[in-house]
Amino acid sequence: MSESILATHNLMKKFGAVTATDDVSIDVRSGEIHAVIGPNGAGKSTLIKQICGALRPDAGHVELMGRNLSDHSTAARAQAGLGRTFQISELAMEDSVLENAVLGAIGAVSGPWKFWKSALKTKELTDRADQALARVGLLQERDSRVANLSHGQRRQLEVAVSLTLSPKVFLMDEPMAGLGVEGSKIMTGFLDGLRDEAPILLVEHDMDAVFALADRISVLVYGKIIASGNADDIRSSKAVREAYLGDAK
Amino acid sequence: MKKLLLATAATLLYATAAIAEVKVGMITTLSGGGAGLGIDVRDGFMLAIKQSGRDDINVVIEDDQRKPEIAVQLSDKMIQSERVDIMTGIIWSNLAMAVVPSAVNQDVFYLSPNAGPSPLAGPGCHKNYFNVAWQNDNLHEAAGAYANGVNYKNSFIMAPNYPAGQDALTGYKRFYEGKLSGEIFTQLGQTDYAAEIAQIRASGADSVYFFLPGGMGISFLKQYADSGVDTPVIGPAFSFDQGILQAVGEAALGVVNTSQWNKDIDNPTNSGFVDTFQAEYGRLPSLYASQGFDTANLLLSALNVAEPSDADAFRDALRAANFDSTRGDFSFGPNHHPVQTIYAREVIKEGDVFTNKIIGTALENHSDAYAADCKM
Amino acid sequence: MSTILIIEQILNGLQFGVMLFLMAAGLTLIFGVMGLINLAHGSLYMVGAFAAAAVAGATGSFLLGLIAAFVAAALAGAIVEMVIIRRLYKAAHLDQVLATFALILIFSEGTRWLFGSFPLFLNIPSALSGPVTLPGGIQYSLYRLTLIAIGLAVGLGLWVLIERTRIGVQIRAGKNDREMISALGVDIGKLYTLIFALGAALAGLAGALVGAIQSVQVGMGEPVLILAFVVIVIGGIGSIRGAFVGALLVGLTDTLGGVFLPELFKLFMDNGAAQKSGSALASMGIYVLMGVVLIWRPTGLFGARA
Amino acid sequence: MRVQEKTINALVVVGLMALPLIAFVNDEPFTITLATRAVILAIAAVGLNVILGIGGLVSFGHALFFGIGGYSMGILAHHAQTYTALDLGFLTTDGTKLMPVIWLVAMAVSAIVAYVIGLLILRTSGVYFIMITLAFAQMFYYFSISWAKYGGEDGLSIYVRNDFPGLNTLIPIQFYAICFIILCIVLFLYARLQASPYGLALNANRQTETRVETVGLNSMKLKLVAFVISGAITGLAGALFADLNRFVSPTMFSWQLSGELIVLIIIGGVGRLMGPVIGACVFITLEHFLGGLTDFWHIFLGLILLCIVLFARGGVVGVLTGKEGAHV
Repeated sequence: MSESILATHNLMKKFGAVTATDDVSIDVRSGEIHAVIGPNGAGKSTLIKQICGALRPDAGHVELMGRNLSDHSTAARAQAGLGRTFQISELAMEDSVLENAVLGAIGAVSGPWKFWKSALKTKELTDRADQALARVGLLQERDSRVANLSHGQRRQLEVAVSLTLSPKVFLMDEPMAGLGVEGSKIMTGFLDGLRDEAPILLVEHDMDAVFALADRISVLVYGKIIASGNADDIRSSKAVREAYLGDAK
Repeated sequence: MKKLLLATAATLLYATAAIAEVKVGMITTLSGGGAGLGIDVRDGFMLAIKQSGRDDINVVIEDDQRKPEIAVQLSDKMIQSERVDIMTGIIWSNLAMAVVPSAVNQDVFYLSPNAGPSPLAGPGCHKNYFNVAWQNDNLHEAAGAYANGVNYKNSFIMAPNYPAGQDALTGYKRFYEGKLSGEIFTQLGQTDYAAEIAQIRASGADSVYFFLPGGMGISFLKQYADSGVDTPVIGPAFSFDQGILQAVGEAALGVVNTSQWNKDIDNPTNSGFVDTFQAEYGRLPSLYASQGFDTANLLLSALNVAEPSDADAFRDALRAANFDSTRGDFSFGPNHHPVQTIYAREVIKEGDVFTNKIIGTALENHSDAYAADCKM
Repeated sequence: MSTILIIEQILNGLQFGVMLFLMAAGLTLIFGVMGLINLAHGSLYMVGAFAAAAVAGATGSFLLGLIAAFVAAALAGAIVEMVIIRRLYKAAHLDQVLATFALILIFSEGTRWLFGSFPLFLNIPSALSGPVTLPGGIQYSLYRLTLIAIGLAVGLGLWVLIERTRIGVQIRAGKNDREMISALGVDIGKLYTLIFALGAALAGLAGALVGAIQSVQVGMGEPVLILAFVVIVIGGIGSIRGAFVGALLVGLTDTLGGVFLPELFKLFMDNGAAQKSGSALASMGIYVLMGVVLIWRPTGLFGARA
Repeated sequence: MRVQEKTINALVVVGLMALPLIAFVNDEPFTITLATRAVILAIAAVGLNVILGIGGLVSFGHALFFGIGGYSMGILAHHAQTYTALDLGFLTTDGTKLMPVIWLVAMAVSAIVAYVIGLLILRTSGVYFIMITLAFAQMFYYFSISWAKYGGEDGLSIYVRNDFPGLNTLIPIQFYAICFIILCIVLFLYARLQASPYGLALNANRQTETRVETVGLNSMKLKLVAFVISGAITGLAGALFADLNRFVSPTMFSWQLSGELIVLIIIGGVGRLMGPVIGACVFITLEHFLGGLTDFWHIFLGLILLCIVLFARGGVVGVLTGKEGAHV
């Protein structure tokens, strides 16, 4: 068995009477794609927020390569090697594609405390940014403003920015959302190749993509992991069918 | 190049000398909250210039917006670009402190028509600085003296917490001989005095002295009248002036205030001034208008004797104060501040108009407390 | 210091507070519903005071003056909203700040052009002038008591308006979702004009009520504006309840701070110095209060959590 | 007509060099004084533009730093001209009339104050940030009014302008040259900063803090550093302004001044290198010429500002280049 890169241990989060995350323990091992699926309102967003540090769990903790991240801010978790993409693009819309990618490179390589040399003339940064853009196929849009990009291109840029970070593990929140059939196919192919570079925790609605990509799938319902296993296990799981279809008696 | 410039400068100099025009720079407050005072000073001043019939006096008027840094820049403009000989017009002490020291050090004469901060009367006095109104403490000192005269033994005194306010209370205490039942510094620009009035009510004072210029005084008097506290109030003329009094209304009736001028001072200059001012501008003149008028007349009297370019002679002519003041007797002390009589006035109603009448003399031939510190 | 004096000062703080509330209520509504920072709100306060002084002066009736203040400020508000403000709802806060800053200049100098540079006369109606004796032997101004009552009544009225009426439903909906409310068939433009005019009218009313015991002059709105902003920020922007609590807190802090801080300083200073330092600190008091509240709760006491 | 931003920038610099020289040759020293005022306000606004234009935080209290700079100058020069010692509690020193020293002190004090205040207030955002910056400036304003030791509301007059080695600072053109060179340096630093990795990160932080955090950068620290840099530059401008007037008073802390600094930036163009400079020139020109027309000139100033907001989004630079400025 390969080593566990990212792991949550008994995460708990309550909002008033609602338990959004109920004792969730999952892990992502090197070389794999671990998908988390679940109906709307299952607590996927809450889980992601706790992993990346935007929300503090009531109990439990997150580990990255065996290191407890509880005291780490979002920024510190990113520094430690957590590469996140967003369901709804979080990009500097007024800036160019290159600038967004360079921002990632700054986070990964130089840090922000460089006040003198132009960022876009620092080869170390632009090379890294260009590489990432080339990998997602955005190099020709390098100088466009993000505001002028198509939806799909913004999704690509999201991934590219996380690539510049060379993270230890990717945390991807619905990267296929709104991509259309063709776009999803390309993205699926891309993620397929990415797992060898760093494992991926994939939260995704697109079942075709999930079943095509995931080495393991966990099903989150009402904040609880009700099933975990490979694609076949999940397809045949009674609990999952109950939760999803509600009629499987 | 340099020679050419010098030559041009010389021609210019020659040109101005040939016309022999006197340039007066007036920096005063003409817009915003305190504009009423500046407008009165300007109108009084210009009335005197007009009456003199002299067309060789060029008065350049600029609005300082009551902002010290604007005043400083206008002063630079007056001195550098307009090349004025004499400056005047500033209403507020803090603006005067910003402008006057540097102006008089650049060999310009400054005649103050209103502000008289203590540093300019004491150690910071200057041979080119003449105050035609009063030293800031004067009216307050007179109020203290008046309080003794009517046997007040237990005064409650208050003023805003800024230099002129602190000076005011010091001035009152300098002459007042009784006890103090309370001493309060309010906030500058404060509009509600309920808390202070409650303290006055609780203090058992036999008199209240306050210095609250502008809107602050209006607010205080209205609220005081409404509070039912009937301890008699004394104030300096600033809160009972013609411009302000109509806004205070009944609340001011009967209040005693101290002033170096009133429209009923009986001399021909004054009655002439009051009449012509009313005819010219359609309103009763205020204290500030009288000060502007006196300032211009002082200037005119000196111009009749000497040119400002002959600084020493011109200065002597100013110091002589050989003009007919609306206040009657007027002369300068050693620090170029007025020696004058300060009256006690009472607010009365004449027809529909609230105004003042003189009820007595508070201080006779009074100068100021800082003259000894002045080394000129 | 006697109990009577303390009670009297608390009443003073209350009175100051409820008048601030009249200003702050409109400001917070306008911000909460339309998302607009209106620096010119103080100008509407001034418009109200001047209208009241002009009409009361001409007719001799204070009540007519109050009505005039309410109507004039509402009209001025509605006109400004329709001509200028409605172009700013979608603009950045920065543009709103600049535009309404420009409006202050226009209003102030326009008023001076119309009414001259000297303060106007506006006095308490004789029926309300003078003190009354409260239980416990406290002498207190009847007019100030009336102000407290009017302020509380307006607060109650606003609560009823927002919680119990159709317009209130629209206002609450508009606060959360501009598109949804226009989808419901409500004319959002009219609703906004109405809210703006209502806020303006309250400010005008406050100007007239306060003008009777203060000085009616150009520029009177600016210090109050700053205070009203302090109030709504302390209370949480958009919250009427927050504005109410904030207004009382500011009113009490300002009044009581001015009275008690110098007394406190007298314990370890001589009289004059205590007065000077005490009142210096008191003048910073409400800003310190605001700083502390915001550091503790960055969106105010009743503001929406980020 | 569309103009390149670079062309505008060059024209502005050339204009700022040429105008005072023309005024000097024609012997119009007041024009030079006006230009100096514009240049100093521009420096202050460039400082504000760091936090506002790049960082997206609307500080409605930047007069705070302007005033601190002014009072640093005032207090140091006051002690120097009265030959009294300046007692700081932990250190007793003489005042100074040397401009470079005064500038360093002004910047250092402003930076320290910005750091402390920034730590407290940068958790707030939007309107709350606008108002809390105002609150801190107001605290200093009221404090300075009642601070009798340094003149209270009267402020402090410095009789002779401070010294700069080798120059006679009382000659307007020489003092202008000092200010102009400082403006150029500050603009150069601003341009470097904006293009640097830090500037890029701060600019992104204005648009999305979440993104910046996600690439491992600490948004709070980015803002804090921007606030400190911004405060220091505005503080430097305050010291120069006090020297221009040879006078410092509490109005340097006033909220109107904070408002004016914002107005300058909007007139010129938010986040533009030359935005504050153009804004300052336009504003001073308006103030000067409108003031001569009528006592009620504020009405016209207000109308012009309104037109800029309603019809000239992006300010002067925005209109000329056809590009909107940064969104704040």
